[in-house]
Amino acid sequence: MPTFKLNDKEIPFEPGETIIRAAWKQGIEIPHYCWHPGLSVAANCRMCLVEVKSQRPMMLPILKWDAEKQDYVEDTKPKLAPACQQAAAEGMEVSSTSDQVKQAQASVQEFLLLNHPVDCPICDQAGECKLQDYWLDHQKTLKRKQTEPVHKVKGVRFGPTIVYDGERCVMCTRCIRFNDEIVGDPVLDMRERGNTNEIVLSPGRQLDHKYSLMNEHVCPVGALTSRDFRFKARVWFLKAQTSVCSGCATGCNMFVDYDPRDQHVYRLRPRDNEAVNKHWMCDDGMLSYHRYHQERIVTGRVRTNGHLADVKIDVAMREAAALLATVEKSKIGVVLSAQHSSEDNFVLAKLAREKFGTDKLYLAALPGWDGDKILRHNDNNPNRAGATLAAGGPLRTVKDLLADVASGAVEGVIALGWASAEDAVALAPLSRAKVVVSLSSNEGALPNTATVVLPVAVHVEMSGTFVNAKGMAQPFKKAIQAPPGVKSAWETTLDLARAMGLGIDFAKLDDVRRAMPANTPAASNPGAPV
Amino acid sequence: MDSFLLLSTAAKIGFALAIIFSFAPVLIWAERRQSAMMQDRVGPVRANIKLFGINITLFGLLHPLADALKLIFKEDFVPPKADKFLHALAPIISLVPAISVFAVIPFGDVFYPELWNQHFSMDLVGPATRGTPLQIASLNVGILFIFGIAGTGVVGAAIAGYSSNNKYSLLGGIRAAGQMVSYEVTLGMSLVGCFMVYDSLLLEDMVHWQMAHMWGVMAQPIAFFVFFTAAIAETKRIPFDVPEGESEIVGGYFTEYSGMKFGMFFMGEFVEVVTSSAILITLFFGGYHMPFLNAGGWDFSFQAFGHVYLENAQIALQHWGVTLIEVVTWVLKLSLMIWFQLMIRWSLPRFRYDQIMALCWKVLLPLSLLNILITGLVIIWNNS
Amino acid sequence: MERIEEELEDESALELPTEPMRLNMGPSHPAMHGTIRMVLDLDGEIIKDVDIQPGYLHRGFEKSCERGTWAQVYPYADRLNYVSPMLNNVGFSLAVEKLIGITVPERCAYYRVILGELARIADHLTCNGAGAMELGAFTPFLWFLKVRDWIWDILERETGARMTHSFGRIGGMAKPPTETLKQDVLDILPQVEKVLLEAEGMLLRNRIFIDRTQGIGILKKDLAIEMGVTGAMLRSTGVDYDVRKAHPYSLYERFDFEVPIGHDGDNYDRFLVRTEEMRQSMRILEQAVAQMPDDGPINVEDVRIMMPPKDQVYNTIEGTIAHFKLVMEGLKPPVGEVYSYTEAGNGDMGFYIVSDGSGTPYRVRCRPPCFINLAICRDMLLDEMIADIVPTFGSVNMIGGECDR
Amino acid sequence: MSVAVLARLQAEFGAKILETSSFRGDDEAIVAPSDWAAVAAFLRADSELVMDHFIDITAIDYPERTPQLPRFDVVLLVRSMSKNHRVRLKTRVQDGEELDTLVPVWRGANWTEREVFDMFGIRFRGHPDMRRILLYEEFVGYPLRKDYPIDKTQPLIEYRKEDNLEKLPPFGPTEGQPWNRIDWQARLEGRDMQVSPAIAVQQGQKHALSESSARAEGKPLPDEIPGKN
Amino acid sequence: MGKLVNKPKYTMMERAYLPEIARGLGVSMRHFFKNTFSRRSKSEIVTVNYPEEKRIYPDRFRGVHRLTHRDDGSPRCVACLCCSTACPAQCIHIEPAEYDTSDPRYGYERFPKVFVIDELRCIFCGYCVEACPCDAIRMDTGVHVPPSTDRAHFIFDKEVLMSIPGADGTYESENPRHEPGDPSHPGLTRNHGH
Amino acid sequence: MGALKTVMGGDAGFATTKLDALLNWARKYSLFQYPFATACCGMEFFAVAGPRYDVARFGAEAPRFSPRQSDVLWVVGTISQRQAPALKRIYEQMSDPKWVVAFGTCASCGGFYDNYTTIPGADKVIPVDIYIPGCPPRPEAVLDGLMLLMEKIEKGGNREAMTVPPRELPRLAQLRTRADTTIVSDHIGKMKEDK
Repeated sequence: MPTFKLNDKEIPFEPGETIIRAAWKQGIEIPHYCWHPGLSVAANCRMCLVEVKSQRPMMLPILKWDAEKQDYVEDTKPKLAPACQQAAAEGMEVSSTSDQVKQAQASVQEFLLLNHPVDCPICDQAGECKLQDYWLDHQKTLKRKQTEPVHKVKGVRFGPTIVYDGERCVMCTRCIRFNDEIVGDPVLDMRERGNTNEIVLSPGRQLDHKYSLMNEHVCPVGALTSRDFRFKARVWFLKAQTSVCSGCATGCNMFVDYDPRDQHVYRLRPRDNEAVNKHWMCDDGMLSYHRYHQERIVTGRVRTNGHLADVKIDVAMREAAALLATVEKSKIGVVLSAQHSSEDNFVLAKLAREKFGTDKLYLAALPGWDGDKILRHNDNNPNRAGATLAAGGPLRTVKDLLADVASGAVEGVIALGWASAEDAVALAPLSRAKVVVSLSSNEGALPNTATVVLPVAVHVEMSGTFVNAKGMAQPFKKAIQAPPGVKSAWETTLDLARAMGLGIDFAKLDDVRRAMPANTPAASNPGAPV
Repeated sequence: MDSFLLLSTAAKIGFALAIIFSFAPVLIWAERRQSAMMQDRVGPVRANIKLFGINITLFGLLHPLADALKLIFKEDFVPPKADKFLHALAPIISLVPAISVFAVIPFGDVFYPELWNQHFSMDLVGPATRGTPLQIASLNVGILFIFGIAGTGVVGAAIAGYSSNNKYSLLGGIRAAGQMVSYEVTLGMSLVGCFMVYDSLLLEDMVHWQMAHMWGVMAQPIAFFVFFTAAIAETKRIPFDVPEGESEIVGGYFTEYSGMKFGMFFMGEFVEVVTSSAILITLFFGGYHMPFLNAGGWDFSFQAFGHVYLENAQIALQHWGVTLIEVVTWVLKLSLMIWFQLMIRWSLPRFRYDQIMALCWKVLLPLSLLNILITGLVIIWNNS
Repeated sequence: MERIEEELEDESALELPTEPMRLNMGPSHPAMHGTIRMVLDLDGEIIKDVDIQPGYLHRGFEKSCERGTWAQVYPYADRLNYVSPMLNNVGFSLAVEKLIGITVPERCAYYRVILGELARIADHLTCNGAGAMELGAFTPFLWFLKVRDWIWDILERETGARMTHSFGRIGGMAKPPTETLKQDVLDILPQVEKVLLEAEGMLLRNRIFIDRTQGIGILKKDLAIEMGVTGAMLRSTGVDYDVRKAHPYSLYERFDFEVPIGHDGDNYDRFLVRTEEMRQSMRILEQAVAQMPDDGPINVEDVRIMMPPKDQVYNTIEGTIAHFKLVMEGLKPPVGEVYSYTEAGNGDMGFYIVSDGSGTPYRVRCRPPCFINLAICRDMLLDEMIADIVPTFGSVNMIGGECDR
Repeated sequence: MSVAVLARLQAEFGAKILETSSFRGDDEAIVAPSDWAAVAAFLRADSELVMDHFIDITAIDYPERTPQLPRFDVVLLVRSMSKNHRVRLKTRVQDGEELDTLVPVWRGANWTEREVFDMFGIRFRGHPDMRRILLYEEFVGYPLRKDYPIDKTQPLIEYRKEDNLEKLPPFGPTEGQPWNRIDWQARLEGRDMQVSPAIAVQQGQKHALSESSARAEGKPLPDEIPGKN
Repeated sequence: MGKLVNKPKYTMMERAYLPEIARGLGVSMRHFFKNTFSRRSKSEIVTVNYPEEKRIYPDRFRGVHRLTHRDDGSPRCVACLCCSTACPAQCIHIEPAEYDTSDPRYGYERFPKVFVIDELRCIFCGYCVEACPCDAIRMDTGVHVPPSTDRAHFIFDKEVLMSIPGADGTYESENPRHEPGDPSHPGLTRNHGH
Repeated sequence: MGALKTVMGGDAGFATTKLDALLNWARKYSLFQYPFATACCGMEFFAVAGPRYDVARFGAEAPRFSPRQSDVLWVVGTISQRQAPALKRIYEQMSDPKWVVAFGTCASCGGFYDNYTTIPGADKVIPVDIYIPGCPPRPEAVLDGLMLLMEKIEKGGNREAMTVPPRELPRLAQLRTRADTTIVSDHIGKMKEDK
């Protein structure tokens, strides 16, 4: 592979790659605003200027301030090149830290801050703002300009999710390019020039496509902010955990940003993975975190006199075990969930097959949504493949279960998850079963029809694996603590088995993973470092 | 027993107790206020009672009252492994003797109630005139009684230290016993010179001698210093407070005492200050003697270089007036002496235990012996 | 004066064999400053063995420093030697400045000297006063407290708090000197001198005091050096070592002052050395007040180190960014480790700081002078009497916050 | 300042002095644990160095650099009273490895070595009195190790059981967590990550979260997995 | 070489106890008489008869916190959480929230829905004041936090903090920013929606 | 007191009430203190006892280093886990009636020493009557606390909580500073006549 030298370090590159991309691949960051690895090159921020050392550099005449003479003197300086546009060449010597470059970076940064409002206290970007970072790295001076900054529009609602602040904008056009190139919906554009330059919506449009929240993340500064995340938390308090989106079968890689103090997830962000989602995520996926905190089931529930009453978890557990004991084991139907991790499903399936001796396994899944060609998969269940894989055989549907219940073949049901394609009305026949034990994290049709409900953790509260539609097993890690007393579904299953006097011994997650079929990918693919 | 004796004795006892029990709290107040003044601060002033809408603070005099009231009702704690009987006995032993010493201290000359509004002269005292010495008991062993009784105070401290079942208390008790026994000897020896000069063991005779000649402090300066030092040591106050030694052995022998028992120790200490001051002024500062005052009234004439000056400067006073002046003089002297003791207490650091003993046996005792020798020589010289 | 027991030496054979008494002093004992426990083996009142146990005020200083920013160390540093917090402030500032490689403007250095020396006077006043108090002389102690309060008044006017100032900053001070500072300092000095004289009049030549302190708790010179003793304790043995002279920092080379040293290293010497140090501090103060420029910058003008001026924060984005960077992430010194040492109230107070280049200290080790001074206390106490613990321990000036950290 | 301490040491011990540096004027030499006592004794005894003034012994914990390097740095600081120079001697020891005591060289090392033992659990061979010094005997663990959680208390006596003794609402029991800027346990388990790129970098998470990390994760599985939809 | 301290020789004067004791007594007696018998102005008594007499705390004194007001009486604070970040004692708890949709500041600024300081936990280091980029929190009240009998009494919420004026009796701050209608704050006067 | 109450005619008896009032008055002005001084606050505790603030004015100057004789336990400074048993023991050794004042932040709630070795507040181990905030509290605050304790004693009841709503506290503080009090300056200030 050919190489070039960046700051005396050999950088390999593929022919045709730009300097900045080759450096980025090596984990070296050349300061930039407008360049984005997933977008086309605009080269308008001029932050990435580097000095390309060649035998005969192009020298530009300049006037330089001479402190001794107290006057400007004529001088020359080499012309700098934007690293985002300059293709790398074999043997090229590039410097991003020479005096000339430093001066250029400082000047660009100062220009970008000329009209910036004093908004850090009220700006959500503070803490992860490139303007702040680069100021510290490259400018380091206080303001020289004495005059009033130019004012522009503030707080413009671009759509249901995004608000635009013209004063904070550095006109990098990343958002415009993102909408054009990735989404294919040219809803944003730029108007005017110079000081009055601003981002505008296409006439009559709103920023309302399915990837609008990505605009916040492509924006390097605080110009585009999310209405969902707005004013809720400060990013320097948040910790991140690598995880996988549970929104659909694509399995976008993401970060879970949570506050460790209150164990609350505040947002989900895309995590770069060229093989799955590149740099992007859809709105629905990013907003799916609301489910972690809303409509949660945190207590046990037992149906008495027709309605579900909250009880302590261990009470519900005992009740469930007692009720299940009244049912002939072979007549217990077990519903796996396409929303739950492979481990959850595996343990439940193992319980059914080995301890109940039943093969009445069903799969509950959401009915699917409107997918597209970008990221969204038609199947909005994250782990249909994994659940099937973990069950070790084909699974029947909930409809089949209803039929079995009606026929009396199934008298007891253990159902995992809240999601099913059927609504409450459709599930009503389920109540004819003697006992329906639901292991569910959230409210839903399935737990509502149950005799006993046992709460379980959502996927950010545990470590596990999702297998996406492409068959990639992607592990995710625990981010926040589950509500007190609530355990993950596989642990709850074990507890239930124990309460029924059936022993399945798994002490920790690794045991489960080891016990999973050897060709089940999760065990062989513990998460690569991020 | 005749009623006069009964009545007068009762009155005198009343007076003495009044002095003690008013002085002790006042002394506590004085100590606190006086130390405050020395230390550039104000001291306790805020205790007040609201009477008829007026806040009465009495310059903080109510604080000791509050202390006493509080201590009476404070929980009385006896350490579980302590000797209960001795534990309870100790504070009594240390307080009562200190009070009873007062029995022999004269606070005025003989008072004749029948002559109370006359100009007094010895001629008037007929055989029928009943007089009463202003002194509860005129014991013929006088000063020895003081030594005997006051010495039992040590037992209190020692018992307290022993019975508390606490190592600090034990150390304090041992220190107290050692120190007080040693200083008892010095105390006695220092006074031998006085006996020789005064030629009596009766305290009233001593006062009379001083009235006739000169104050003991001039006749026996060495004895005074030794006695004064020893008296402070006897009261266990700074610089001799090693038995309590707050910064070393916490509270010394009364570490384990609380409530009123502690209050009795606390009080006993101040009573001892009062009694030791009373003895001091009796022995060395002419007791109730006021210069230029005799039984008939003021007499400012004095003799020097063979001449008598101010021969006619005499003011006759009635008997009650003279007696009153004597008693007031005595109280004033007592106060001054106490004040001086307090000054010392707040100005000096404390000795170490062995230094105290060394001071006693190596300095004070030889000094008092020396004093006896000198006194003897002087007396022989005078007599010859 | 010898002890009685020594006289009895010849007759000791006559005495019955006795078991030594074991006595626990502390941690809550009036002479133990609340934080030391001594287990004494006593023969009568003679100390035969002593096990000194510190740690009752261990507050996790070093661990706590590892969880905040560099600036958040100051409140903890304040509470190390809480008798002279300003000296800790200065010491820590100098350490981080050494790590970064900056020096503060001259005016700031003078300001630090003035506040630091005031703190030193307050420190020694407290130590000597408490020492006298523990010997029973209560009155001089209260006079010292009176003057100390006036010194604290000055410090409060300058810093906003009486004793835990949190006033030092990396690269300067939190606020510039007030206009009245110089006059305040000049006003206080005669008062200090007056009280010193009065206390000396009461104590120094008083035989009781002399007996209690001279020849007690003697510290040998060589042993002291080997044990790492510093400060007034080391100087009392006759060693001429003062960080301010030996390794001048913060403009101390500009002042004309002397290092008081003692004769024998006993308690009396330590009392005298501290008294004399106060006098020298007053000399330094007079010179510093005279030399300190009235205007000029107080802080280094590097916004990566010092917070920008408030009007810049309120009005310009650059100021706000600088402010936010310092608040969110804190100051980031370069990777490395330095040991920086200053003369604090009790001696050579060193900060050994390790930076991994982040805004959080990797390790902050405080070399506590009185912890090391206390280690030698056992040698000073053996074969003394119980009562001698008080002046000896008092003159070591063990400060719990610094000793146990 | 007449003698260059490091040069003198290198002249005497040669390759036994593993590294030297003089960052900001602080002379530092690193030796192997086996040479620790010998070099220290030389510092004290040598007529040109005469490091007679003991200053300090302490340690630093670097859990992340294992196993490339031993976990702990033990640091000795000494000074010469007559020559007025200082040196910092360092050695690196593994967890559980014993180090020779320096008490015979400087008696002052007694308490400081005890403190190092107390705080880091590094034992000193030949130390006369290797007890805990600042903490109590009942304490389990060594608090200044990075993996000891700062708020893990080990009370000697039971707390009272009454209301309102905990932090009052809205202050939760975990208040203070974010300020604990580096959660060392999490970091050693590889999961302490800050959202803010700048803060992440300052915590040593180099580029962990910035958009420039393009590590692919998860790989497509073979098609012949049974049961695949 | 250092200066050898002047250690007194053990002379007869010291040996005899009395002269030096007398001198010491003299010093304390001087204090006693001066303080007891001279007028207050001449005496050396320095006691402040608190609470009847008080000393004014210096300007820089760090007392109980307060939250400054805007012209309309709302808190100056924008809940940027700098103070709680800088607080070494973690005694500040803030829950930011958005203004009501009808408020002109809606969508642009946040405000502290909950702003609580645990004054018992506070160590009065002043870092919060220093960290505030809006001059919203101050400690210049010139009042110390009064003691109380219950820990709950020290939880000062927003209303309490806003009710305390500064030492000058006002609630204003020096920060010129974020006032609607202010020239430096024109964003809100534009035609926009959130 | 229980026995006395029965003797004097029950809880509501006139004599009892008067006696209680008198006793409370006495206790209020005779607070012997046990200073459990461990840390920085000890310096400020000295200052309170010192001439400037002179806690003796309230009759509370007598420090008794024997817990048996003291009425108020001042917990002055940080209480470490190692120290806690000693504190508890001392409290138990004190004889009734007794009160506890937590002096400063550390003693009240642990303050910013929120770590492996400190107790978050003395009240984790012993009951506390008065909390004095401040790190360390100003002497004025300490005197306020002392007066509060005296008020509490006067109102009777050993452990009864006084309910002062927090929102009144700053107002209270304001009043105390500004209403009918004299503003004095210290000695140095007198000479300078500037403040």
